[in-house]
Amino acid sequence: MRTVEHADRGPLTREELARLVAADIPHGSYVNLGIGQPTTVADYLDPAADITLHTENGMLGMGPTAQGADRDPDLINAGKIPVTELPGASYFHHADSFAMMRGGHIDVCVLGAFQVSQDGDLANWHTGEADAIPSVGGAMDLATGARNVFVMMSLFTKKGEPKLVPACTYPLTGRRCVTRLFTDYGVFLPGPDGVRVRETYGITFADLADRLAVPLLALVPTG
Amino acid sequence: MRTVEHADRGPLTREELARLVAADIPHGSYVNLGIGQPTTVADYLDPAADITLHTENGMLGMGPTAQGADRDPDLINAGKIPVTELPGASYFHHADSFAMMRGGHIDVCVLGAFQVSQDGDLANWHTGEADAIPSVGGAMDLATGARNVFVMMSLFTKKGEPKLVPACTYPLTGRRCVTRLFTDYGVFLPGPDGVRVRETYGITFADLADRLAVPLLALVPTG
Amino acid sequence: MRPVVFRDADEAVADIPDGATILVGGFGTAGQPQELIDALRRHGARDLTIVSNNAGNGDTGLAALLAAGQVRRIVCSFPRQTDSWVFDRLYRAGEIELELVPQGTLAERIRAAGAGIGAFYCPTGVGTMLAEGKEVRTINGRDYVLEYPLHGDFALIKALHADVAGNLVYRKTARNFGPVMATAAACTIVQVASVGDLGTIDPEEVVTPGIYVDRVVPIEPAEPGVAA
Amino acid sequence: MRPVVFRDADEAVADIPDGATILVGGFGTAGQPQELIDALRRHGARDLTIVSNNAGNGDTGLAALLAAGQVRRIVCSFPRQTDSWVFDRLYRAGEIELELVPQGTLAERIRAAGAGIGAFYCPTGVGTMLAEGKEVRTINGRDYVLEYPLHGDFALIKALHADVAGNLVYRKTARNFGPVMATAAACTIVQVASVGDLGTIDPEEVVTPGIYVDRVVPIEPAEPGVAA
Repeated sequence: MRTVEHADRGPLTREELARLVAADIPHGSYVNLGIGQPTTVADYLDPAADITLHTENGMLGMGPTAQGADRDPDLINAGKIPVTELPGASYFHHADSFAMMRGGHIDVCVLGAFQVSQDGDLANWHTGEADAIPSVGGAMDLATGARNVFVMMSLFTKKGEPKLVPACTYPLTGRRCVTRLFTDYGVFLPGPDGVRVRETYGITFADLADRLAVPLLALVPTG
Repeated sequence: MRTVEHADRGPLTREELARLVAADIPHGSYVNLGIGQPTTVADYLDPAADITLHTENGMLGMGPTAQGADRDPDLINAGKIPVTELPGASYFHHADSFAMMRGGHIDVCVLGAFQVSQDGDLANWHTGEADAIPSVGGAMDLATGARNVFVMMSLFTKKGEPKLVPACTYPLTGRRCVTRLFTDYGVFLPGPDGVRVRETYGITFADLADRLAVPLLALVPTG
Repeated sequence: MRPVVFRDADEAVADIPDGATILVGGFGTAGQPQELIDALRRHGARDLTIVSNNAGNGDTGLAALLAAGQVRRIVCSFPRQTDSWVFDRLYRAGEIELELVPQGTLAERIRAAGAGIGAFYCPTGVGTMLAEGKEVRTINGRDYVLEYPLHGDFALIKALHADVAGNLVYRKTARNFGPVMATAAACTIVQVASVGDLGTIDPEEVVTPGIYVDRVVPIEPAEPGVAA
Repeated sequence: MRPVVFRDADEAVADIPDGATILVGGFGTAGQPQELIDALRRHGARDLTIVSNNAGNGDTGLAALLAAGQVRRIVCSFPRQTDSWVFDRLYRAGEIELELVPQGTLAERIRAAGAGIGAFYCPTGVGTMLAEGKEVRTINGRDYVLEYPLHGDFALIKALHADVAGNLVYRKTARNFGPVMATAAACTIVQVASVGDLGTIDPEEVVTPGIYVDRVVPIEPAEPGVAA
């Protein structure tokens, strides 16, 4: 595998990003999609990929968002949005649901982020502002428990500051937990010796290296 | 309440002992009956007392021993004897069953014993002999977890040695856990300052005090 | 003891004293025991500690209890929501204490209380603000923080159906915290859509065995077929 | 991954290597996965560690596995029974190691493995032989011993029915260790009386969610209507 540069196009749209994440989830996986943007990944999962969705409020086999008369206040996802139940679903209580997560049984979770550090620290729950009201929910449990933590975010803030950083300045959600980082400008694999770049979008590897303060490593074919 | 001496009769038979234990269990209790002699207590429970039996292999609402065609290898008690299911029963797995026990939700368990010490230590699982094969089962969990631990045993060994002792010489099952001790010669309440005698059978308080090496205290009416 | 069936939510909560710690079921409004919380508000007990996933939505239920000034402290994972303005105002005014706990740790601490576990080493939150001041131990090369049980004096939960022995079944994701909270309180009070005789729940399908249930209050859902 | 349905118990256990740690369900013979154990005996893997409540009954099942010399070590709560002569002989001859664990601690250690708990403080066994050498801590005036998780490389369990997603229901007290063992092994192999399509188990009634199940082997009970 080598780093692939897609410099002859723009950065990924949010929809393209969700589609890319969806395509990267191995067939047969048990997956938890975080609140917000990660939830949209569900729309792009291949039905043939046999993905089972977990929602940490106590369900496996979650189906699409419920519409109209199918909306049931007793059947919601972690974002408190009414959802549906697929054949083969199961319900369980909160301690069992988080045991499933903490015990390493969920193959992939997809989370949003404020910042990701070069060695995979995740900051996604607290802005750190003095008057902010902290609310953690299941973020730390997901970051710590899932076998693979995929993060999807824009690579830069609206002010143009990188969100892939040498060390997070926002309060941490989990240490060294991000295994794959999906952004509009590229896909990154954090690690102790630097960040591997799997592919770029709308920018070259060299330009990316200029704009980020973290050591970027190109993937080179092995063997 | 004062100590009652029943010296004008013999010691309790095993059946009388079981009947006495049964009568002492408060109405509405959730109860676990240990393997062996304690199991016979079930035969003397007043149906109007609304006692619910727990078996630690995963059931509440256990009914009487199963007979004939009702015997089902999937429905057994902790002694591996086929039993029956009463209306209102429930099944649960082993971790949940022992969480129920350890968490203090079982009101009374009834256990047999090799020895009980004056402050309520229990020895009932291991003879301590060098070639004995140790087998603990749920004995320690029951002794530690139940809110009240009733012990039923003969007060003396076949050689005439007391089984209510200053300190157990057999390996312990639990420390300071026995709340009430039912024997053929009397009912005892172990405690840090000595053993209160609730009643005697076939012996006087004075004669009991002669035969036992533990400090016996008479109950005196209060208030 | 077999649970007592109350006709009235107010009677069921009438002995909750000031200063009590109360586990309150629900994830958002799913599984939230709305009528029991309303009764607690009318009852007026103060200085309460509430353990619940959220800190109230809108102006009803838990939010109304907070607005009435009855809650001194809340232990929860996700207080801040789009409609948590009551909590937000009290928190910013310094009128309510918050202990923030990761959601899975919250559930596991409640379970530990019900299961007689003294404490447990949990990997969640290691190296974060929420682990500050907590004991950390490395076990087999991984770091864990030591977490303690969360007991309640009372639990207020909602289930779908109870039999007269107190066995409970729930409905879909409204199950959430109910089963673990039922195990962890000295007195568990359950509102249900219906109460039936023994035998109305298959023993294989019981989710909460009756041993954990002290009081049952049947409350008909507002819309038949849909839990309120 | 969705579980693989095997037609044959022998194929389902064929990759169990020498030296594996195997969680084996059952309380006595109730819930014991007899056919999977028989297949493991024929397969011949040696130097095994078995985690199970008992150490075999009579000359079949677990007892036969022990008799074949395939088990180096057993972790259990109640090895000695009236019909445990195979274990008794091996133990007295020093040919098998025994780690004796109180039954509830055994179940909780298995649960901890499945739930990602690093260790837990347990009140059971404090002050007894079985706590010797273990760390003791006083929490709120009560003593606890520190207990560690028990993971399996494989779990062999028995359930009543599976759907093709691996969801399981059990039968009466044959449920016992199955649900916790299923969570604690890298590969969980289940023998069931029947396998059905999705939808053959009500989502409210699932006891073991399919996420925990890797292999399913349908094995018809010897007598219809009564699990073998």
